[in-house]
Amino acid sequence: MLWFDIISGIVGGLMLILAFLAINSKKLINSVLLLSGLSMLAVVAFVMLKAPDVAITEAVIGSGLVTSLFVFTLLSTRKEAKK
Amino acid sequence: MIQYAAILLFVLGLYGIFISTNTIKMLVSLNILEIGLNIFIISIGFNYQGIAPILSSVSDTGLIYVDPLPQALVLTAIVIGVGTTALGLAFAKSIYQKYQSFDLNDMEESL
Amino acid sequence: MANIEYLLLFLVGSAVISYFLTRLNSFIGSIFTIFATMFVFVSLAAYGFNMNLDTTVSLLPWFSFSQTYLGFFFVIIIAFIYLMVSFFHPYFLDKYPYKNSYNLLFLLSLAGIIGAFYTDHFLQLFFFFEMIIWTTMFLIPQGKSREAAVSYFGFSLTGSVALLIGIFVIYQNVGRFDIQAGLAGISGTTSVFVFVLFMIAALAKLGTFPLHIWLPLAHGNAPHPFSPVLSGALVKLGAFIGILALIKINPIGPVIGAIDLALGQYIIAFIGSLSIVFGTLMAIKEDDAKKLLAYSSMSHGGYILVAFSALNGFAFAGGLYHILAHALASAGAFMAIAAVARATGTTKMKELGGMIHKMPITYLAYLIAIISMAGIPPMGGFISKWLIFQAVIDRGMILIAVAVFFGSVGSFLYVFRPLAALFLGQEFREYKHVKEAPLLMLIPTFIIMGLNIYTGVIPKQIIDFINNIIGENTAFAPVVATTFTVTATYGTLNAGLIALIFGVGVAIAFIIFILMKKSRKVELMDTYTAANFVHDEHLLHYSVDFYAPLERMYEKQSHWMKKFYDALAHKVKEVGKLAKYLFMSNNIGVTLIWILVIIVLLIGVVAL
Amino acid sequence: MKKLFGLILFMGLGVLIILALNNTISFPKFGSVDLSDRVADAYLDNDNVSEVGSANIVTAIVVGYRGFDTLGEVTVLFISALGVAFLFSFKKEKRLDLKFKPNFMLKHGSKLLFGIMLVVSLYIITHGHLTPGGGFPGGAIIASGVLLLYLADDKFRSNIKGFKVLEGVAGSLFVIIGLLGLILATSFLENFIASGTVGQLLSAGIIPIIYVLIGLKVGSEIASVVDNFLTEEESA
Amino acid sequence: MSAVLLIAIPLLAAFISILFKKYSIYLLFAVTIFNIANVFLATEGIIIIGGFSPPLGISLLVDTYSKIALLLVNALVLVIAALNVKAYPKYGTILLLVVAGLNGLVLTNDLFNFFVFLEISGIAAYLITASNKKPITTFRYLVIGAIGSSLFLLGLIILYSMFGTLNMVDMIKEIALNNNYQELVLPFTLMFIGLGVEAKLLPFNSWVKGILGHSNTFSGPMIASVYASAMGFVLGRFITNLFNFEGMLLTVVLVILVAGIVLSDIMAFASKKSREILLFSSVAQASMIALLFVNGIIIWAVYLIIANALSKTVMFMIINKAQKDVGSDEVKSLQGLFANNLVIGIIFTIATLSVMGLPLLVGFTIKLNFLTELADAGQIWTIAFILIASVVEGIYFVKLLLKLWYPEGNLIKVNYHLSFKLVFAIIALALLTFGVYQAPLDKLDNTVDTVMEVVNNG
Repeated sequence: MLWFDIISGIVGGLMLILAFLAINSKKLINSVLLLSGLSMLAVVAFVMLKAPDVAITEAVIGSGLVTSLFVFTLLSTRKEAKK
Repeated sequence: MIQYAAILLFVLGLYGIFISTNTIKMLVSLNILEIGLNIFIISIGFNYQGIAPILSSVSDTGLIYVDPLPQALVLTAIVIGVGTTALGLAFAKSIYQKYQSFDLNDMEESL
Repeated sequence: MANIEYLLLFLVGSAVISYFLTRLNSFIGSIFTIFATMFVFVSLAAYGFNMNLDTTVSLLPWFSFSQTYLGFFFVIIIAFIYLMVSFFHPYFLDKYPYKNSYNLLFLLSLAGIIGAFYTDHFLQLFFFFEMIIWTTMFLIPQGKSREAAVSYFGFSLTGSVALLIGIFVIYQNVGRFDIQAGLAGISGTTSVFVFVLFMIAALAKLGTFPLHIWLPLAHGNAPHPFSPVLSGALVKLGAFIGILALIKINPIGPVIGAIDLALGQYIIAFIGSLSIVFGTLMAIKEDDAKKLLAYSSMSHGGYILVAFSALNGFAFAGGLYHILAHALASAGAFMAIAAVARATGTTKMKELGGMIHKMPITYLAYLIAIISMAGIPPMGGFISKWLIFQAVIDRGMILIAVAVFFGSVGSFLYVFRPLAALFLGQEFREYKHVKEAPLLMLIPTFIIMGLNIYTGVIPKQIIDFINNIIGENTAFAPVVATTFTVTATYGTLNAGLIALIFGVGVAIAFIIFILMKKSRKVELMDTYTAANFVHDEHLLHYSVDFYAPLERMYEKQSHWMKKFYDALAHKVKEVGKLAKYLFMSNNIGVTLIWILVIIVLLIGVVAL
Repeated sequence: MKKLFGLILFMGLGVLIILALNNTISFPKFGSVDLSDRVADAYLDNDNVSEVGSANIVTAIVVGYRGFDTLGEVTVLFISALGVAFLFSFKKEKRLDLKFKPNFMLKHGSKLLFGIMLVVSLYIITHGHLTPGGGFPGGAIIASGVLLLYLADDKFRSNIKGFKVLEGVAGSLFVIIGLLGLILATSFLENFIASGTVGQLLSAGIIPIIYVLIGLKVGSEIASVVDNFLTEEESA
Repeated sequence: MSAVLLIAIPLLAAFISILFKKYSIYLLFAVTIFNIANVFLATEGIIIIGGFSPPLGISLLVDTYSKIALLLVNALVLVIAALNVKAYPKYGTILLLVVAGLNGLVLTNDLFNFFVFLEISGIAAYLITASNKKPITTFRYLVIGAIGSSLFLLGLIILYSMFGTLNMVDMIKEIALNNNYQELVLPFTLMFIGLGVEAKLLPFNSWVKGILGHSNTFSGPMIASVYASAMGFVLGRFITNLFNFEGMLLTVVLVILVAGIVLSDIMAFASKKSREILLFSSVAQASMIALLFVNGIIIWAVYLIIANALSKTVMFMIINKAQKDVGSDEVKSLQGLFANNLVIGIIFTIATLSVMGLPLLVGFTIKLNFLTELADAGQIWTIAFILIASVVEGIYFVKLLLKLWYPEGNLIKVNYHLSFKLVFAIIALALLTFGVYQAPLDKLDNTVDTVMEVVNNG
């Protein structure tokens, strides 16, 4: 129980830091990547919370697909931004 | 601990939406908010002694499981979140095509 | 068909028919309107005087009616004005943008009026009030100005909303909407509250002092045949509510010892007298004849308020008499001006003159109307004002008496200005081809002329009917009257005798005028001053800048009330803009802050 | 300034919510949840488990007890895919140019990988009622495979029409199975196939069937979303 | 017939319709007509889904209240879609999903299922408002809507962890057993805000201005009447059965709602654009509806929803069509709109007067009746505020009407299709008829005196 609390505290703290950085980062792409990292940490949290189904889904959908959608959006506008 | 972190993630998401004027940032914040919410939902079903709600055989008795219902709800919520995010990104992209920017402050006639 | 319900249905039905007839031909539609109005008036007159109207309800289950002398007094006056005015419709409607709906709305508003005075249920009273408001609200903008309609609607709505709040306060305390029981059932603070609300309604409808802005706007800009209705008939709704508040509710407040009158009534009397003074002062400087008469309506509204707040049999009778007299007088005056306006297209005094040569009958009608309005014998206005004076002096209300006398003197100053400007003086060239009003329009002119004189000469029947109202609603002693006389505290007024003397005087003057007629018609430009030729005919017109010194005196002060309401509207708009900024921001953050505030408020205060 | 102010404000809100939750007696403390007074207790009941026939209780809930939610969820994804397609419907469209040259290995390796992913996803989907996973992750893996193909080849364009058909058919079949439940049994989405033995592949009645449909639908929907994000208006 | 078909059939049709895109709109007509028929045939009570008894599985709840809501929503969607079939033909599939989503919202008896349907209808609404061609406003709507539904989800999860059930009827019973309102303030606040966002209650509704302020003949009536009425019904169900506001929460909610009415009317008063006037008026109406539910005046709230939906459909369609043809929605540039369109003008006037609550129209009956009931409940200050707001409302509507009737300068030309006139005339006639003839309303009165009959029965 103690170990659980310690680890979950670390994970939770890391998540908060990542979230704060994602919100405050200057570059959009960094923000998106930090979100992806946050999502990965969430997967860890889900596993710790004994939710394997959710963890798998979050891993595939949350951190994989959502991130790629964000990236594609940024990519598709990148060259126009250069103009 | 993780439950508090979840709630704080939720309000951090709100904070992110509050301070950002950028559509992508808003959607990132929205995702943070949803992750926080999802963890919170799972956390209300958690038990220190519990195991994941998958039976190895019917005869298993006396085991404590974590609440499976919140997990099912989160499964749904994640997919719904993806739907919203995808649509939001699509709108962000069409805003970009119209105004050449993601920043809502750049758009004079944004009303 | 002496059932109120049938009368209402008849009016609604004929309103619809008149719409289609007017669509076909405005003349036919208007003639139909005359007959419909006449039918209603005759049915009311035939059965109503003896309280013989059938009040049972079979087709409109939501409604219930009862008849009172008080209600009938108002209904018959207003229906009469409607009838008289309807004679004007055939000659005016073609000018209006939505002439088809004119007759429709006219008849519907009459239905509203009949309902309002016959109902015995507060909510129905409100129903009919609102119905009158919105039907007439659509009639007014057919005239000159849309702003006028908005202003009229705004003040009327304020009044009826105040009325409705009052109604609900009564309902909360008494538990029913019955008018008689409701008014009788409240007491103490509640009654003060209701009194205030009802008085707001009354002041707004009557167009008296603090809520008078709409009056000149609406009267001045309404379609010409509608101004008489507005001034002669519709403002009297306010008087009705005023009676309910002042006489029936009559809240017990601190009593002013010297005059033995409750504070509430005294305040209303004071407001009434302010209204008299203001109306008079504003009317004096007004150039538009219709607006001038509107201000005079305002000051007459003040008389009515003073009369009912004096809480005295003579004053009460005087007030009711004044309602009748003023309805006739102002209808007559407005109708005369409408006839002139129809012929010339304007109501501005400086653009008119010499109409007496073209429209002598109209001139006479106007003359008689303003004599009554100014309270000069032998017209109805004299008797009513005489009664009111008696009561005011009897009560010892010095301040108010001063105002009342001031108003009386003041009305001499203003009512003859249109007379002089419109009818007397030199003719304008552009009105050479003007003719007297057509016969159909002269009929009501004659009738009203006759009634104006009748009310001033033979008060007996009217006073008798008023005594019925006194007996029905108050504990005051009835007013003693014989065929030609009325008796009050300080003596007896012999209206017949005065009329006789007056008539003889006029006759002598007329004979002298006929015998010694030596006047010569002079062209407008056929004159010169200080050896200079006159180049601008308008400047010489003697109604222009008539009270220039007076005008200069209160030029600056005159519009402060209007400014106040404009500022109010502006403030409301600013609040709206602020609210838009605070709630409807384009920034999502603002919404988030609101969500946060509410959660914090609730959790912080309640949950923790 | 606004940032600091906002941070304090919203963190305050978070702390307040936490405090309020701690103050709420009925709200169970973290980690010591008692399932006995929750609906979830019944889901873990042996009789119910054998009636539904799914060893993975989460799957039993997602597809069985709360199958209607899942239908709604699929609909959400469907409508957002529809919306994305709607917003990106240009007159002339072309692939988004990713500006890198894929080499031979990548081109063909990715196809191989796609095959493996397809197999994995099929496994995950069909074993949804036994092991963690199921339709959503499985479908998402299919979509990821498609995504891989997109990334590996600049010229690659999938057949959107095919996805549309798959999407429509899978969705319709889902509803039709539900309606069959209404007709053959008593209520919408009710199981009308024998549940079988818990723990076996061919068990749990309609749950695997529905999960396959969900997998296909989710996969095709996400794939079409990806495709839409990777197209842009052709500048003439 | 089972009420579940009201949701399942539109969904099935939606899935099929993407295979036959061209016919989707006709599919929509068929489905809504089928639904309307189905509403009359559907059995009342708890409808089980998946064969699991209520606390376990999801169930639907059918009663008179939800039937009225279903009828209104489906009929309005049918009418609005039919009138827009030429201008906006591509929305068949989305409208099918709207129908499914809103029917689900009204019918469901499960809190999380409600959330799912909230998302379906929400996303459908974002797509509908995409037809405004103002992606920024839609984006804002999306973000605020997502926040709102997240708050709702947070609230319902807290409720679940407290009471261990998601079934609404079950939840209500559990809450009654618990009998500690203090604890419920947090979840109820969150859920109320979540619903308030969608139901456009005042401080949570900043999206409305952008969305309805740029709406067209399709999105305007869809959001302002279809969504507004569905959310009104749903809010009513939540407020009267689940929330049962008490104490401080009640006070705050009342203040929010009354402030919503007054401020929205004042905002409308300050607006110069016709669409803004209409949208602020519908915000005020939404607050009014919620206020009535909070005070337990169910029947008149239901009538108010219906009357508001009908009149707002007409008003938004007329104004938005004019805006489209003229190119501006400033009241100034629409002056004299009705000079050439008498019929449309009369219909618009009737609808406006009904909203203002003037006699002979159904709005008056509703207003007077609910005011009476408020007086019965001792809410004299609420009455005063409502009425003061109604003065402001009256003035801005009259200003608008007069401007639209009386031309200034050039006459503007707007052509309304005959079908518009026909449908609107029927609606206006209904407003007029029920204003005068109230017997059918009284009859309904007896059947909808409780929002959730099942709860009260056992």
